[in-house]
Amino acid sequence: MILKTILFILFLSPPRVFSPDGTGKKLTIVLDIPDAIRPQITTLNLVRECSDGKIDTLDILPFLKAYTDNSLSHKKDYRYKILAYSNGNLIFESEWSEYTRPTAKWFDKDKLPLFIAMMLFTIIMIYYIAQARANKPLYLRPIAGLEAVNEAIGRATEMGRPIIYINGLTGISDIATIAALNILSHVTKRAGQFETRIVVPCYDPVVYTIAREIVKEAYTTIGRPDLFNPDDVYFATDSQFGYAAHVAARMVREQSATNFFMGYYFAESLILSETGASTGAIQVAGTDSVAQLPFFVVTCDYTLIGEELYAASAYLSREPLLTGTIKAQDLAKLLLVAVIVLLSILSLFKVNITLGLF
Amino acid sequence: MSVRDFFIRLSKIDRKYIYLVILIGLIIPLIFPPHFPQKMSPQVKRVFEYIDTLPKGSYVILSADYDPSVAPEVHPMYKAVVKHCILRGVIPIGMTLGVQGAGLALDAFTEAEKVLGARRDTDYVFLGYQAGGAVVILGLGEDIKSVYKTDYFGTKTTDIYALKPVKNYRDIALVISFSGSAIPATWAVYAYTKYGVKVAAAVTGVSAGDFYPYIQAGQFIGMLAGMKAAAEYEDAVNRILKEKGIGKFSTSAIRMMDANSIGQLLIILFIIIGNIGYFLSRRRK
Amino acid sequence: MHISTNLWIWIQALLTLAIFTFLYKDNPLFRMAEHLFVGLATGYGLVVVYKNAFYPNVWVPLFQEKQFIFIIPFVLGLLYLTSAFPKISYMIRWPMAVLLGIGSGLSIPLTIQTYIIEQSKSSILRPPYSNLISWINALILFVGVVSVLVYFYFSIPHDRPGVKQISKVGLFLLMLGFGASFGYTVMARFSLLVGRLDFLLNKWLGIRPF
Amino acid sequence: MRPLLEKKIPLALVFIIGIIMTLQYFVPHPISQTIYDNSLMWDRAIASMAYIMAIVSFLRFHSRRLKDKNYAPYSLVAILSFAAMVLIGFIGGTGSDSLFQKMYDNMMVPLQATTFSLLAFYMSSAAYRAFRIRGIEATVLMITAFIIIFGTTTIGNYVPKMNEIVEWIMAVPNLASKRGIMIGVGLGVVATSIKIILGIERNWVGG
Repeated sequence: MILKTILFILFLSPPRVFSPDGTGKKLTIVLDIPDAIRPQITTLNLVRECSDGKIDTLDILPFLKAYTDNSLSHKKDYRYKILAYSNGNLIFESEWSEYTRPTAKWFDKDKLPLFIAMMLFTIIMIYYIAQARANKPLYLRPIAGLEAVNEAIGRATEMGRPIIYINGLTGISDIATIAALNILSHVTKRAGQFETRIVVPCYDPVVYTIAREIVKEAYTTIGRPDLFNPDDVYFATDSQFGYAAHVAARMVREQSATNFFMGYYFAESLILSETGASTGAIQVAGTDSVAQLPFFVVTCDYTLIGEELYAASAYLSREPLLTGTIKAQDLAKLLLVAVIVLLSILSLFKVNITLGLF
Repeated sequence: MSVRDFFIRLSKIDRKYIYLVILIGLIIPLIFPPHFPQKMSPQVKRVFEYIDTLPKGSYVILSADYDPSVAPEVHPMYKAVVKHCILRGVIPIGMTLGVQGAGLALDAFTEAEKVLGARRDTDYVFLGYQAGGAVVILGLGEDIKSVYKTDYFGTKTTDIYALKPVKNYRDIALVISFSGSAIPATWAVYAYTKYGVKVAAAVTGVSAGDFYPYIQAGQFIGMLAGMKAAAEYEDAVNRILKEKGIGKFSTSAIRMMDANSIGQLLIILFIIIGNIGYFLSRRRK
Repeated sequence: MHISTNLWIWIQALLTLAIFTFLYKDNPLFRMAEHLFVGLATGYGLVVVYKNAFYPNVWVPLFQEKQFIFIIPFVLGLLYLTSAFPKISYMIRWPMAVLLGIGSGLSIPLTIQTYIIEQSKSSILRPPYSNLISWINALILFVGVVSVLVYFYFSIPHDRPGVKQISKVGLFLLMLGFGASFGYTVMARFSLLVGRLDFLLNKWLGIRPF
Repeated sequence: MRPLLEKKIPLALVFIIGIIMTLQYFVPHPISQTIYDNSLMWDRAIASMAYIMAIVSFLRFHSRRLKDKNYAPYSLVAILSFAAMVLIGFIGGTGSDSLFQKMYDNMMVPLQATTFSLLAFYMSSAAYRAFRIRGIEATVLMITAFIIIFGTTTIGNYVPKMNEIVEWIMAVPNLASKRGIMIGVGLGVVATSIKIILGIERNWVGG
């Protein structure tokens, strides 16, 4: 028995080790074990020796053909050898590999096309912003939902009842929330001119602090800092349905004349908008949440769909710098359509090219 | 009041009456179940018939990748599929990629022991939870017993009688991933695309919409979607129980789905009534 | 009928009923439940934020591990408190600026990749398709995506010939998609309601189905 | 001095941090990874401290209402339940057998689930009111919803090809519309992010 095991120990060439990416943390070890031996292996160990002398033994799954060692340092070298056991007996041992260092790179070549696309879009944007600075007037097609914003504010003024404004249920890292906060600024300025009250219950603590700042600033800009009431921009709660229950109840109790739902929403969207519809409020929604759009479209008077939410700030302010970027978005859309159509036509003629990202 | 006026008034009815109708419409079938005759939808049928026609002694992996929050929809499916396998002599291998799935899956196997007298490690195997997600899925394609060194109860997998002939996906007839999230897609990509094992999904109604493109692409052999599929599967298993004279039917999903269907049909009725009223009032003008 | 004798089940049942009363109208019972809900949830949120966010990301690195670089986020966080002092309340913009910078910076490459590139890429026609139906489906996806994009075109009048028709197709598809999502969600939402009613009838009142 | 502190420093911070965070995506070097990990920690750290402001706001909102006869008892409930949850959580711990967890399971979960389930009612009334044959778009929306609602009932299975129609609508035209929306949203998100980093969109510092 002992003799048999000893005979089975094979000394083979060292494992191949290479650096799989530029993170400087990983090394991939190729486990070239003869197929004849594979099925007998019950335990497979990889011994790692670091250039600082530290030796570790890694227990890995016996069938692996390659193993990627994580969390290494790009300032040290490593070498490996393979040990394979069958029921506790060593049956295979390789020589040490060469010392290898995980390479740390400053640019990921695989992401180059993405980088070019990003730069292209940025340049287009800067170009159109410069054009806007030169005061070239831009045509913008009317968006019903945005023309309705002023009408909706006017209604609240006429009826002498408040506006409720919701910034969505995501945090500040979600760009939809930022778009919502920009619209809040316009709505507050406009409502402030007519001394119409605007109530902003908040869901996210950070969004609350920013919303408060924005409303305060908006009132200051129109010269009415006295209109700011800290109790009207407040943190309600950060539980999804607790918030929905609170806002729905508030709509019913205040009989708000106008409700705005901007930003990103989840399942609570319909609780908010259907309650609002039941009080007879005029409602304007704007979201990029694909799953919740249908409910707003059905229950609100006007809905900004997806990209329209992001265009809203530019539309409402009519500031040339902001409208300039809309032109950039349009050009990007045109380019995308061109790429989709062109590559489709080419592949109809059996020409399959891959255009970097596509 | 003419019929026309009736419909016009009905189309402007206060929403409270709608809520009342819905409430009554759901409570009554929950107390007095109507037992709508079930007819299997094609996706469910594909999964059911596939298992139904497997030779005795085949292996099926049932991965309980769900948690209690989606249990009302998904758990009845898991229980029904476990029973179906055991009734047909197919050996289910239970496992989970999420910690919370272990307790739920165990519940299904315990029920199968009680109702069908299934024996652990002979008629079924329960491996339990293994951390790693996609890595586990890939590992099973190479060697199940080295990914799971022991089963849920601590028995060495190499000692489990039922697992003797099983090495990896080549010995598995089907994998079903039960989930309320995107995990079935991970199974499709790693287990089906890489190893060619047949995969099916059992998911909640809400998430089902995301999986239709996978079905169109043939990456799942079928899909159990939402309460409706749970009811259909439960009913089909009940029929086998009846054939074999075992009895002990379970009806939790069927009962809930009957109420569900009535609610949905009420909405349809509302839409029709609303449109009749709207149409009539427009004509008057 | 076997009415539950478990106190927690009773509490659950009463809270469930209190919320349902809002469907009839706003009333004291609902107000009570709503304020209880908001209070509990905010308290829960504070405990969770402290244990899962403040403790591991501020307390441990700064006060236990003495990584003094974490003074910066700590001080930035403290600047939120300046909003109580009108004279320096503008300093609240500094932590806001850091969060906005992190949020928008992270989103740019990720959004280009997952929203723009991936979605456009999968809309390109890539024959051969195995049968007529897959051909038609691919064509619908192709035409659909292009027409919806035209619908979102802001800087040309939509009454121009060509543009008008294509954007109409886009709008038509949007509505179709909305109808589909709405309809598909109905089943799932009814499941939730049936679940609640089943809890009341079965677990609380102990009514077994006949 | 004030414009510097009020506007220029915040705008400079957004600009610098925004560009660093964008570029780190393209840099695999460990330094980039460290920046990424740390920024996420900082983000959570700063956001967690905003919670103090949120709690102050919450308590002020409800304590002011204690003087209002209509709201006093309810706002008192809100304050007391808040205090109870906080005390129980910090004193009794948050383990799986704790009172904190029991309160969550037996009070918050049913409140959440019930509020969520109100959606079934709201869907019914919304469908009743809005699904009318009114212009081509509304009609398309209504008919699609109608088919899908019917197709997902038990009875829908008895109509030939119903399930295939539902699947097809979900997988083809529905997917096309979603993709179109997502591409547009993507452009909007990127454009807005760039505008914020470049300081063109500056409502948050007062325009």
